[in-house]
Amino acid sequence: MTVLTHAFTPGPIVASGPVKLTLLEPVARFSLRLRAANIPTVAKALGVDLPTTVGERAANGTTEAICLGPDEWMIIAKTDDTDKLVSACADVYASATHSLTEVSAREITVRIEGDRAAELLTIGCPRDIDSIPVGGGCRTVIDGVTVVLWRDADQSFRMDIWRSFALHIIDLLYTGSKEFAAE
Amino acid sequence: MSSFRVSGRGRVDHTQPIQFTFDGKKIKGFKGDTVASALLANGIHLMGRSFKYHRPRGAVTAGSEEPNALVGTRRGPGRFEPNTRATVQEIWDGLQVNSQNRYPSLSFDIGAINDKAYMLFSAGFYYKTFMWPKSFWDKVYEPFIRAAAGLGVSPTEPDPDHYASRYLHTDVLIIGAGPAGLAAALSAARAGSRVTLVDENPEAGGSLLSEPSAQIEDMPAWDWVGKTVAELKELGVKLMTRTTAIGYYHQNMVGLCEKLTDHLASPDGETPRERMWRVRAKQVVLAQGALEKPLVFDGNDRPGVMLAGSAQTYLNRYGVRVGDKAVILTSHDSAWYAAFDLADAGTTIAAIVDTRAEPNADLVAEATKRGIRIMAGHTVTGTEGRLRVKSVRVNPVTGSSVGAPEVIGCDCLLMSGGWTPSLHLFSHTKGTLAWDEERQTFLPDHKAEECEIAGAGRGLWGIEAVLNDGAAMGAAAVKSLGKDIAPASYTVANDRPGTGVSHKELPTDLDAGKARAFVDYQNDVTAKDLRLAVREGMRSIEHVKRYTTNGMATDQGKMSNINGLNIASDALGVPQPKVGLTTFRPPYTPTTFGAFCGYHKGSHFEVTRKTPIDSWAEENGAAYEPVSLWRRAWYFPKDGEDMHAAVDRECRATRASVGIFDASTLGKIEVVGPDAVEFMNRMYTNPWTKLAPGRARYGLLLGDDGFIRDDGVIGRLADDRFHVTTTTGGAARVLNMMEDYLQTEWPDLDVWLTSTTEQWATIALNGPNARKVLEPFVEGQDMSDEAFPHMSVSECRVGGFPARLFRISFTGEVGFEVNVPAHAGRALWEMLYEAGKKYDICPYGTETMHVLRAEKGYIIVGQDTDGTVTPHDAGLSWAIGKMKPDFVGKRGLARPDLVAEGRKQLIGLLTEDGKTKLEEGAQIVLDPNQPKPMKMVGHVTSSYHSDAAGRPIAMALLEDGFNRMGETIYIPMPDRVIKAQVTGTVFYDPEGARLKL
Amino acid sequence: MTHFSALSLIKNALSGQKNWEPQWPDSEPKAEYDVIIVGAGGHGLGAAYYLAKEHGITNVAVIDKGWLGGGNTGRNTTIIRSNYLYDESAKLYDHALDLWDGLSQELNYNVMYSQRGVLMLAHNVHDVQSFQRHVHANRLNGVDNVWLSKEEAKEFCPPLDISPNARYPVVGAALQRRAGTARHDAVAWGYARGAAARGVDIIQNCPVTAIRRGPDGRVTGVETAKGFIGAKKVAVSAAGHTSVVMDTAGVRMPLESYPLQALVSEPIKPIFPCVVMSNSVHAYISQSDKGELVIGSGTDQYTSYSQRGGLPLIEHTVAAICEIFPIFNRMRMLRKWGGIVDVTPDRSAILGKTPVPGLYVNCGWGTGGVKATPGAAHTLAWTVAKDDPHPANAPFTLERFSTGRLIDEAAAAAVAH
Amino acid sequence: MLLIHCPYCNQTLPEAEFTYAGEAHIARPADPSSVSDEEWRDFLFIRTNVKGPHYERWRHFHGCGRYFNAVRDTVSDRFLITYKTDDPRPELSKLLEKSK
Ligand SMILES: Cc1cc2nc3c(=O)[nH]c(=O)nc-3n(C[C@H](O)[C@H](O)[C@H](O)COP(=O)(O)OP(=O)(O)OC[C@H]3O[C@@H](n4cnc5c(N)ncnc54)[C@H](O)[C@@H]3O)c2cc1C
Ligand SMILES: NC(=O)c1ccc[n+]([C@@H]2O[C@H](COP(=O)([O-])OP(=O)(O)OC[C@H]3O[C@@H](n4cnc5c(N)ncnc54)[C@H](O)[C@@H]3O)[C@@H](O)[C@H]2O)c1
Ligand SMILES: Cc1cc2nc3c(=O)[nH]c(=O)nc-3n(C[C@H](O)[C@H](O)[C@H](O)COP(=O)(O)O)c2cc1C
Ligand SMILES: [Zn+2]
Repeated sequence: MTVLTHAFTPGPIVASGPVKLTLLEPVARFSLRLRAANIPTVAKALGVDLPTTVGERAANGTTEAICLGPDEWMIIAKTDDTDKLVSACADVYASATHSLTEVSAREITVRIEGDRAAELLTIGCPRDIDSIPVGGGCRTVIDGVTVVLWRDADQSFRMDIWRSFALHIIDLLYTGSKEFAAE
Repeated sequence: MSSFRVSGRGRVDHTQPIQFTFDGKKIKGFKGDTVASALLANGIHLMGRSFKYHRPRGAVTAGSEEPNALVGTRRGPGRFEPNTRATVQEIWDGLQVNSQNRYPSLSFDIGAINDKAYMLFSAGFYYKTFMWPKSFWDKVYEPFIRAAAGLGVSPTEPDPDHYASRYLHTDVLIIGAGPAGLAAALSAARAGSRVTLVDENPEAGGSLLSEPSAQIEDMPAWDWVGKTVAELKELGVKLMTRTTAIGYYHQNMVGLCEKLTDHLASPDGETPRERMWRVRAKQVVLAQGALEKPLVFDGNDRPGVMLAGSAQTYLNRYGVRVGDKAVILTSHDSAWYAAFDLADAGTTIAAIVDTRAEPNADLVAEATKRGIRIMAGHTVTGTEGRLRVKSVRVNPVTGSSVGAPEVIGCDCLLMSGGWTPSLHLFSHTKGTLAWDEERQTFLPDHKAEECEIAGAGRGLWGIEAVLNDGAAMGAAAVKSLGKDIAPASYTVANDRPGTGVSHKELPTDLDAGKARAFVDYQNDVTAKDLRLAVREGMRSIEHVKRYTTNGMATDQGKMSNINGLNIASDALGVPQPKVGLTTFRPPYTPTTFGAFCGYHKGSHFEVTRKTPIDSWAEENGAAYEPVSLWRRAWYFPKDGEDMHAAVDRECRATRASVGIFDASTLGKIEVVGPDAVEFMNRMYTNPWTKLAPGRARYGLLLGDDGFIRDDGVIGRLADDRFHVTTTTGGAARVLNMMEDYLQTEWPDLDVWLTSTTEQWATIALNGPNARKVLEPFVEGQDMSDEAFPHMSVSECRVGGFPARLFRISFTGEVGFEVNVPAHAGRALWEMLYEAGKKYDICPYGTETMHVLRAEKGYIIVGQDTDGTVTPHDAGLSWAIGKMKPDFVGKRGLARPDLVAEGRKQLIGLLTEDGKTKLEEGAQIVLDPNQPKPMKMVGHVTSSYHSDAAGRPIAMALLEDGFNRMGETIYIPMPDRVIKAQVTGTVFYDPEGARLKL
Repeated sequence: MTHFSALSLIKNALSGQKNWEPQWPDSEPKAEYDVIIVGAGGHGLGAAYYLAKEHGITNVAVIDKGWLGGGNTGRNTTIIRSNYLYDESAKLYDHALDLWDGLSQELNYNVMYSQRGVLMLAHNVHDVQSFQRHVHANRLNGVDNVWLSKEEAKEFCPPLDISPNARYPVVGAALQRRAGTARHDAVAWGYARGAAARGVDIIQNCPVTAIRRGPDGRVTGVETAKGFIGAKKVAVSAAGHTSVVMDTAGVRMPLESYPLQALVSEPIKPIFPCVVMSNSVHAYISQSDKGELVIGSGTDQYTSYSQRGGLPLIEHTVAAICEIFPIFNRMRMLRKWGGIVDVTPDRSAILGKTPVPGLYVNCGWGTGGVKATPGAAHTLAWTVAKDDPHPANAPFTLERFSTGRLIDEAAAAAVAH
Repeated sequence: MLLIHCPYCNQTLPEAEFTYAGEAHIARPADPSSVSDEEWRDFLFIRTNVKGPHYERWRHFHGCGRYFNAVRDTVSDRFLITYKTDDPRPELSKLLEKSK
């Protein structure tokens, strides 16, 4: 068991060894859904590109978008930008219908980095991690739990986990990192 | 050191002595020994007892295919396992080994009495007997049979070890690191592929480890292995030893079990005992090698009777001579080499008995050179010796006639019936086999997966042939991945290729009916048993297997399948390929449960979901109940209260003033888009068009069969935005169902669904003082009854947090449900709790929630309904939008049985004495005096003591219940009959006056 | 047929077991039969046995595409019980249980019916409600089933972990003492032997490729690998393959076929005295007479006829077993296999007449039809002989899927096996 | 564990990310109220349950969330094709041709 609790205080979980685990600060997070025709309008309103290939990402400053499905994106931004984004989208709603739903509090994000970060994911994730390009990501499954995985560098990932599943998954990663350290 | 250890020989480390115990006796071996090799080094052959007859048995093999030498192994408390193969278990200082299936001792076993009655205990005898008298089966016969069966004893303590698992993606997975696998790995790795090479042994080399005299590329075989392993590592090949490929699944998914600590004297505690790998390979190369076949003759199971190739392995790999004086019995060239190696190491070879009239002339010359007596065209018809073979009976055979025997003294008999390619994994894939008449064995035929088979696994004998085949197959594997490499070509000196013939049971001059010629050693299946099975009509090899249990032991037929087939085929008069083999199934070798469990043990068996407020509940002494994957606060006992007392108090406090409840687990779905209302109209039974933004409504969800699936309160936040709630357990199911209809039936609707269950923490406040507690925290919403009446929803701020505030009630009291972002849940809860103290605010759990709602007759889907209940049955006809052209379930509801009279309907029940609380699940009858089977007319779905009603209350589903108001019905219990009256389901405040307080 | 008795056993032992006769002959098809049964599983063979024995109809063939008993009859976890909720089910399964009770003697073949008791574990309030509902309903139906506290459950099954800290703590259990296990193969063999002795032809390795109907719509016989075989009546009892066979008669079925897996451990000395089932944790376990732990898994998510099944499910099943019985963690799996089970929408069987005159069907037993074997066989024989349902199988019609009169045990309890 | 190609993600991924969703091309009647009990039964319950190439639905549950269609051989469990929900039903003979 880790030292982590359901309070999810940001900070390091495993600070040294072949893989480091860190709980990240909360961000603003939105699930965005819309049809292809409206992509340009909404992208403009958000100020970030909306890539159309599942797994691709785009960023503009602190605002990031990842395409999770043919009509679905996860938008991430600074918490302070929440209202701005909501109203920007509301402004174009009439001409470009869509669904923007805030899910900032739904997920917990953990960073996984270090020499064997990619390998650590294999303790629960059946996807070929090598197939996720740096700068890309995907929604996938780890130990039966849906997560969104962002590959920021060869050996650096962010993993978004629904709150009530987060401790279970982070515990698993923690167990794995101990195992790696013992090797 | 005993005389059986050949100093300087083998791959064991002669400088590292190790001591372990066998049945309490101290045994010495070296690092690198297995239990079996160490015992043999000490002259001990007797290692176990067989299953049925308790016959004394020794190791017949030197590998994972061992059927006889099964032992219990122990490493301190909790770390015991039965049925470990002594031929595989590596020794370490302090290892405790015990023999099995014997009492009181291995050398003197009372159970061996069974052996004397073997005439009775023929195949399938138990189907024919133990039937009289009938009552004896359970009490006498079965316990007797059971006690006699089984091998080792079960562990009795929880396992302190932990286990792990990983996924692995690789271009080429090579199974078996013998010459074929090593050569294949070289080809594939040199071509630049991601290669994984696994072997169940502690080191790579396979059969080469038993062939040190071979010269590969002018190098001693062991040097070549060393050099190759180094090059593979250099090339980035993942080489995994002590790793067994246990199963070959769909689309090149292979399960591997890696053993990490069982060979260590003191594991570090962090390292898992075993790790399960789930490998997905683009290509698989099966280089599993071949297994040597025993010969089938009377007495072929005596300790000291062993496979020749295994004796060779004991000598060359472990530096152990398995005896001082050996007789070789073979139908294949390979055993001759074993004889030569042993002879050269100092064992007397009393004779080489070859069943073939004219063995290979070169071999004969070699043997003659060593002065070995050659008995070609002979057979063995029996062995003698109580706990160890001491002589064999050898007879000449001409045609079908067996000549007079000669008895030859010996202390071991080394046999070879030829080799069978290991095609277990190949067969897991449903790849087909073809019979090879020349080799008298099955070879791989049609492939069902992307794989290649290399080496002895496809019937190639001889190191050179195998190496070249491995290299070619490795190249073939990468070729289909778009990589080209010319396979290396190898030359081998001192190679030992060979040929042989295949047999059913060997001929004998004795009464064949009395011969005890074993085919399946562990399960004590003899050739005679197989023939009996055929005689009794078991014409399919599968029947023969099941009737005799041949091949069902822990070696899964590795020793017995082909011999069994040969005999059955002979008995049936049908050639082998027409008879066929039984099905190979995973795992390749028996595999620890722990390895399958991996991390899923204890609290990690399955996730426990907790709400953002759960920690407060824990700090405040909540008792919990599991609800789907969640744990929920059940009740909050105070100073020694039992559940009943706590719940009564919580109910009272809520109705009297205010209660606070964590409803965060409720499923929440955001339905957004221009067609949101149309979608809601189609999904839920209720009409939604007229529901104004800011208002909420109870929604009922059916399946298209017309039965209730879920319910919840749904708020309309804007024209095109709904906040849907579902039951806790239904959340995922409902969203899935909605997506299904949306994506496949109504893709034209402009509406999207997002799960927000975990976005929001939900706090319910209920009771006459609920508003007073809440109001001071609310910004942006007038909380007056007029501005915010019952069934309202508002987006506002509560306690400084953005909130979705509902005014709804699941208790009959004035009620609010505050949704705030999950991370704010606990903070707001504490604020409200603090503020509520002056109103004696009471936290309550799910049990009180259940009581309060039952007092009002509100249903719980899944408790008061069960998947066979319609809205009408549940008294919810009012929730159906009758004017709607369609909704999910509308057509289903119109089916004849769903509109029939007299269906079970949800009603209330009050026990006549006003004191007895009914049991949930209790059955209702109209006539308690009828005989069984009684006509049951319903059952109690919910039952509680109601503080508000001052008596127990219950709800029930009752046939024609709505027409039975006021009637008395009966609930027969084991000890009495309870009378109750049928009532409506609302037990408290029927006018709903309290909602307006 | 040699009657099995102590005497015949000793006599044969003394003569080197050389004089036993085949338990059933391997028959070649005749041109026509009064009744053809498609599928030589326990159900089909049993139906033939009862047709011959109780209805005097002996011009019967049982035809199987493989070896008799090689379908689900040969690959199940052998759990036998009758503590079902609904009257309809309780009646049918209890009818079966009554027949199980004397089956060894009836067949003169030891089917090793072992009344070791089946313990069904409750892990939460919902389980308790549901099991109590069963216990009460069973009692009033005259079916034995009692409620045990967790301590009583532990006493009945000592390897059970009842610690409150378990992920799924045991809170109590329902016990049917009369329930238990049987030697699955022996059931098929015993019925085959009994049927053959009464004149029934057992035709193996002979796939039925089509059911033939005359101009009036009535069945006329079956096409097989060995040619056309005429029949006045045909009963399809082909378990996982029912849809395929029925389709050839133009009858479409409310069935889906899934792989269901099971496994055994290495054999050990007696440690596990009963059968334990846990529906919340998804695990079923008993110990066989030979000593293996026999463990049942679930169905894979997709339909399949491959008799294989995947690894993840097995991993979950084994983890579930070790969760409830942590002492088994170091035991080893010896073999795992799959069968194909046909599942109906309400998880109850279909047993009776079909829209085609002369065609009968027995299917949809899904993951739990072994326990019904004698009952299903007995009532199927009755239905075929009289062209009318037996009272015990009357509710198990095909029509119920149009009327909505389902017998939904699953919806009521989510109980398998 | 199967490997499944998601036509929306255009990737071949492990079965663990997918959920099976029953037979494909069983359209819900446009006006359910007008169909007979038998037709409604067919829609709800009757399945072809073929032994061989089977038209079926899957959902990329832990991925893009889309339902899609597939043809899979229920004997070998091999997929012949997967395709988007609104793609036409592929002709079997062509698929079998291609897989050879
Ligand atoms: C792993 C597993 C565990 C189980 N556990 C239990 C349990 O614990 N308790 C329980 O009660 N039930 C259990 N079951 C279910 C039970 O095994 C079956 O319901 C029961 O065996 C069905 O018997 P049957 O005679 O109808 O079918 P089967 O024994 O399957 O017989 C059907 C026969 O039809 C033949 N056939 C099919 N098509 C054709 C054709 N075209 N032509 C000719 N012949 C054909 C088949 O070859 C087969 O032999 C389990 C099933 C499995 C797979
Ligand atoms: N003299 C003869 O007549 C004769 C007969 C047969 C074989 N042979 C010799 O045997 C050798 C065959 O070479 P090869 O490379 O084909 O086989 P091999 O026996 O040398 O190597 C196979 C390796 O695979 C391992 N293995 C098998 N199944 C496994 C599994 N499921 N998981 C992990 N490991 C597994 C085995 O333990 C072994 O180490 C050749 O040297 C050949 O000459 C000789
Ligand atoms: C109750 C039961 C007990 C079994 N015990 C054993 C066993 O001890 N050894 C064994 O190898 N197989 C055992 N099996 C499995 C069979 O060998 C076989 O796998 C199963 O009947 C399915 O057939 P198949 O694998 O040939 O397809 C058992 C099967 C059942 C149903
Ligand atoms: Zn996808």
